[in-house]
Amino acid sequence: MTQIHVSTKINGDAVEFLCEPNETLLDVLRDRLDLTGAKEGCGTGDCGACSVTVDGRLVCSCLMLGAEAEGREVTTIEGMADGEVLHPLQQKFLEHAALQCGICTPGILVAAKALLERNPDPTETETRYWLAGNLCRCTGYDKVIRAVMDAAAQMRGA
Amino acid sequence: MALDDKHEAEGRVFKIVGTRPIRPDGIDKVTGRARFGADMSAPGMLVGLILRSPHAHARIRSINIAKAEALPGVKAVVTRADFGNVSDDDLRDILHNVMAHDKALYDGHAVAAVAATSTSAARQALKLIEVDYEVLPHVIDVDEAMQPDAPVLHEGRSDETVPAGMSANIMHRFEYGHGDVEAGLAAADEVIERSFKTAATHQGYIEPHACLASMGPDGQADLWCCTQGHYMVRNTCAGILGMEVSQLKVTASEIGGGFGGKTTVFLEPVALALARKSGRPVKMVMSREEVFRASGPTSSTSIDVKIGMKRDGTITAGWAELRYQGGAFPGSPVQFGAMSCFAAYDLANVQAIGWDVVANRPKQIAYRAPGAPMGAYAVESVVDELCGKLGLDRLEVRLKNASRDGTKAAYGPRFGRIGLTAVLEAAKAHPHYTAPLGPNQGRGVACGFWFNFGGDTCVSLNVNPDGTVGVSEGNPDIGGSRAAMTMMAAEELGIPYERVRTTIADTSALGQNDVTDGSRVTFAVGLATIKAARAAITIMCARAAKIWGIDADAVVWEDGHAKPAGPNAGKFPPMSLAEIAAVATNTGGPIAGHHEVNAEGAGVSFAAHLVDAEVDPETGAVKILRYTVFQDAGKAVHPAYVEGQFQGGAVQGIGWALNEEYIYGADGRLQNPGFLDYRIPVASDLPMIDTVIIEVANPGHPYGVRGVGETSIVPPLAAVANAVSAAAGVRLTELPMSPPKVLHAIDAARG
Amino acid sequence: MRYEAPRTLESAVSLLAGEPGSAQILAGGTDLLVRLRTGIGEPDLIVDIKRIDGISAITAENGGWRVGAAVSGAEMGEHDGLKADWPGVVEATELIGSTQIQGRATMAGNLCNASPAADSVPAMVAANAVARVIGPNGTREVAVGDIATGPGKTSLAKGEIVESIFLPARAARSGDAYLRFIPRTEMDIAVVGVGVSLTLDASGTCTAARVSLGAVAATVLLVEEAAATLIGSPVDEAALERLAAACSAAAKPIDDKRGTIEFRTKVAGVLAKRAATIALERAKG
Amino acid sequence: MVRVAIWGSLRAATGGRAEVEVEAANLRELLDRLAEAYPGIQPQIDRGVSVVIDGLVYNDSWFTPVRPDSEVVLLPRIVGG
Repeated sequence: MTQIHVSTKINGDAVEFLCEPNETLLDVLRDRLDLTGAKEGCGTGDCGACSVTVDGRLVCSCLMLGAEAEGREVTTIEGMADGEVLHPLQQKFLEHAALQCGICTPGILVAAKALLERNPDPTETETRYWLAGNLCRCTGYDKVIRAVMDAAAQMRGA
Repeated sequence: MALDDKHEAEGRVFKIVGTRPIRPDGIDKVTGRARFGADMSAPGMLVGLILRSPHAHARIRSINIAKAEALPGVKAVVTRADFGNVSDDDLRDILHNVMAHDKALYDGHAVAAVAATSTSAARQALKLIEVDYEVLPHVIDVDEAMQPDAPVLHEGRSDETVPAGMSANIMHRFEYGHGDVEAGLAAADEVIERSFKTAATHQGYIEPHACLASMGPDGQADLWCCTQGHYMVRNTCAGILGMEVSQLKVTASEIGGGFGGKTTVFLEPVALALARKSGRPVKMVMSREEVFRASGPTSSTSIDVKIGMKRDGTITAGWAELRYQGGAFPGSPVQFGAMSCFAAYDLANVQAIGWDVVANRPKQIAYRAPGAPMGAYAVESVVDELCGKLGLDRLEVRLKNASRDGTKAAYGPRFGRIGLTAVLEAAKAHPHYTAPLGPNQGRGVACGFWFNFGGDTCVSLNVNPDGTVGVSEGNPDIGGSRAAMTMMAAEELGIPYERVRTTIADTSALGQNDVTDGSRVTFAVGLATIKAARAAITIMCARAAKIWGIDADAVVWEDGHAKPAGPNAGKFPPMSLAEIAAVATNTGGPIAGHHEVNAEGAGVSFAAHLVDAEVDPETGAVKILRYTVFQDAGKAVHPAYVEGQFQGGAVQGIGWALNEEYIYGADGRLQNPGFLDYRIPVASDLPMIDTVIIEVANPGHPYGVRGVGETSIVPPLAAVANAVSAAAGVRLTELPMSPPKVLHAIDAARG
Repeated sequence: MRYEAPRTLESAVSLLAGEPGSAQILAGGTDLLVRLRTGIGEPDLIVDIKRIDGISAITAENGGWRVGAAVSGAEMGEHDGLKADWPGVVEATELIGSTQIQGRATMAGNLCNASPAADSVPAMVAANAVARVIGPNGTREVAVGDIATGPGKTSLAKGEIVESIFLPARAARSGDAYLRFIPRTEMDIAVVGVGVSLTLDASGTCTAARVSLGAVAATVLLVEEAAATLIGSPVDEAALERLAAACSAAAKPIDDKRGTIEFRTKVAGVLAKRAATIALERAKG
Repeated sequence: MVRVAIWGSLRAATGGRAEVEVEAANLRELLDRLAEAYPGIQPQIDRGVSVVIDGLVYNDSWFTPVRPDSEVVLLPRIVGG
């Protein structure tokens, strides 16, 4: 297959890559750009482990072609902390023990950040529904939800 | 240890154990830096893919790989012929599971594999492999597989415990118990007998199996993989491939969930075989569909239970017959179901019989307290129904009949120190138990039990020149165990948590370690960590003694310092660990402690779960309103991760109870191999999961630790079933209680 | 496989019409990429329509709303005007998949995927929505109910694109609603779906109604007998019971991994009552 | 003599006896004496056993001491997930 040249911006940096037309954005991130923070849990948009934002919109990178990223701005988990300073969500996930194995954590953090950017004061129910597309098999979600709510409170106070 | 002995940790004031520090691997995992199974790559790496049987049961007449091998980019194709013969029965079953021999035994069974320079070339190559199948009749359901005329998977594998004349699909019969069940039932005022069925479920870890293998022409090999036990992977792969164990170094990646499902091998021997044949590193990653079709789900089961009770709530007898199909090879966990199902009760008359059965499904692998949740579901459902029928309080009845210290367990031994009554008393005193319920709502309670396990364990602890400490252990960290080990090492050494770093060593660095299973890690690795720290302390005290010119036994270790034992030992200022470490070179060389042990003395644990559920009587939909877990942890080293284990187990059990199931078509093919239709709970399905940690010290561990990982999945199937049955007004006897089944039961009960 | 992202409808149509092999339109891609992944028929050409001018717009038209083919569910949910007029349609679209899916999935894609269980389609059918189809032979307006002809099959000819969907102007005292049954609270395919749209007169009597069912037949059903039970009634308990009976009678489901005939038949009626109640409340304002 | 409780399905090998007595000072001797006295137990010992001594579970640690008054129960090997 002829490869496609794509120019995009990832975590604020201009990035160019070549990809096959049937390659997903997730494949490109992981296999071509070595950004392995986004995980493939299902490849069918059912688990959310590959969550990234594209032009600010939360998407599953397994359900988007790499070629579609042309001219877009992509952010991944690798772009979440500001240098050495963790995002409040990252810090609260650590404090609340909101991860056990950690495989779903990057996707949940990216999704939670997208939530708080739209809704700085979500209810527990809103948080649970927003994150319904991010499967976590370890925690039963309890500590995840608490961490997101606590981060939201801290960010509102800041 | 006698029951009235004081535990060594009793009265000890812990400084670090029992607190909630941030896990050492935390920042890697919130920043995307942590490397999981599929996150590794190697120069010149090939992509490995597996061709899988589309048939539930078929004889493989021939496999032609010529066209696939000729495809540009294809560097190796392997079939069963590329593996040698293995004499050990268990290893041979594992080999036959990772690569089919003369028959494909289930939909998804591997029959060949390719390694190619790209995913697309590998995919294309799979299509070019020609397999000539003779399709055979198949059997999926456990009761059908036990019929004498059922299609047979393996001839001649039944062992000496199976009576003659039964189906060759029955591999083993187990029986436990004591007393006279018939006499016990005759003495009862009420006897209820019920039959139950549970569907096969999957552990549902979010990370698919993945590995990266390389092997040189000298036979030395490296393997990177996500597993619950890299020593097991090493030993198993070496056995299957005819390698010396020392030639294979296995490094465990970070692991994205396992719950028992990563306690065996699937891809690893195949990746090594492809690497051997191609001379190139080979990476293999399962798709989610492959995980469902061809890793190890649980048994589906069929269980009969009969229990007799007196009007005062005394259980006079318990009897159960459990039938578990364990997939295509022997070894379902029915024995654990039979052993554990009555464990919560002190019974004079009890019998449990288990049948291990094979069927045309993927070979089951451990799932959190393997075999126990299904047996507990059946028994706790009948106990609940008896309580209802006799108008008795469900927790009072459980307390009245509860196993206590010294009770002769239904599976044989007398219990040592156990925490069941403490767990039940805590549940009874909790406001949840008496909170009001609304219309169409019901409350369920159930008990659960798990044995817990110890096993082979090695820990090395090195005191660094700057006074920091490195701990090396050999068990993959599936839920925060590095934090727990770090805490226990720091506690023993008397230094801050931040000065200890725990690493999961590769297989070349330590001796044999059993798999991360059986809730053994905090218990067994913790025990070895404490003993390794104590060994290092002995050396550090001896070094201080040398410096002071006094006897080593005149030095004690307190708060991270060596001190003279008393006024008679001499007057010397205490030396800190860092001070002793700084001069280690001058006092005899580097300081380390290590401990290698087959850890014995694991303590059993009990839990009770309380759950409120609401049923929509018009649709059969179930909503979990409130959930509280009570469990004996022995000692909670890091309470936040103990709570996490309680919560995670409860929610997996909720999924099992309500919506998770393997659905097969008439053709024997799995119909729902994805997270869309294999429905694990999502965040919006659930309330917060409240937890109460009970601590009844395990005499077998220096701090009293019992395992906590598994017991939490035992009660929820029954607890949710009891709540839903109460809310729906009709007893539900089949899992999952999916809405069509609940609605059907409600409508049938209402005529 | 080739990937093209044309800037105009004309070039999209000519790419699709001119492809000698198989071609697929990519809008949100949430169904198409799953099919690519599972290896079920990778097409020779994918035409990404998201870069076509105006195709991602929601525009007011004749008192109603025209929703471009590339408008995502999330964008519909953020459009106050659309939500005020057609809350049921917007909610139905927002029920498709997770938040992540909402960032990509489109109503037009949901329609053209032609699943009988598509969430937005019963709501669109109840709304009497019209798809604008542009192809090599020009433009045609097609009732949304006529797009799907069976599971995975559409009446679209080679080279045709659903360019937008028009939701008509709302009469006073109108309301719509869509409800589906799923085993979990999210992330499932509808086991049964019901769309209801109705209009009341000043006295509260129903003067017009459309009722549709999803996942109970090979295509989404418009159930006129069910609508008839509401028209002329105050949408009271008796009318709702008749509605439920009509919907259950109209349902012709199958047994499959997601539900049984018995279950779908009964729940079609139950959900119809509940959806009509919501639509009624909305019509009353 | 140490009394050993035998789980149900192994009783076929002990002539139906739920409890047998053997002379043993540690776990290895206990298993050896059992297999000598009741050869039908050998296949299960080969498959793996756990031995509960006074309420604690032991796996294959040969030299675990067994006292004459110990309560010993033989079980299939316990593992987990």
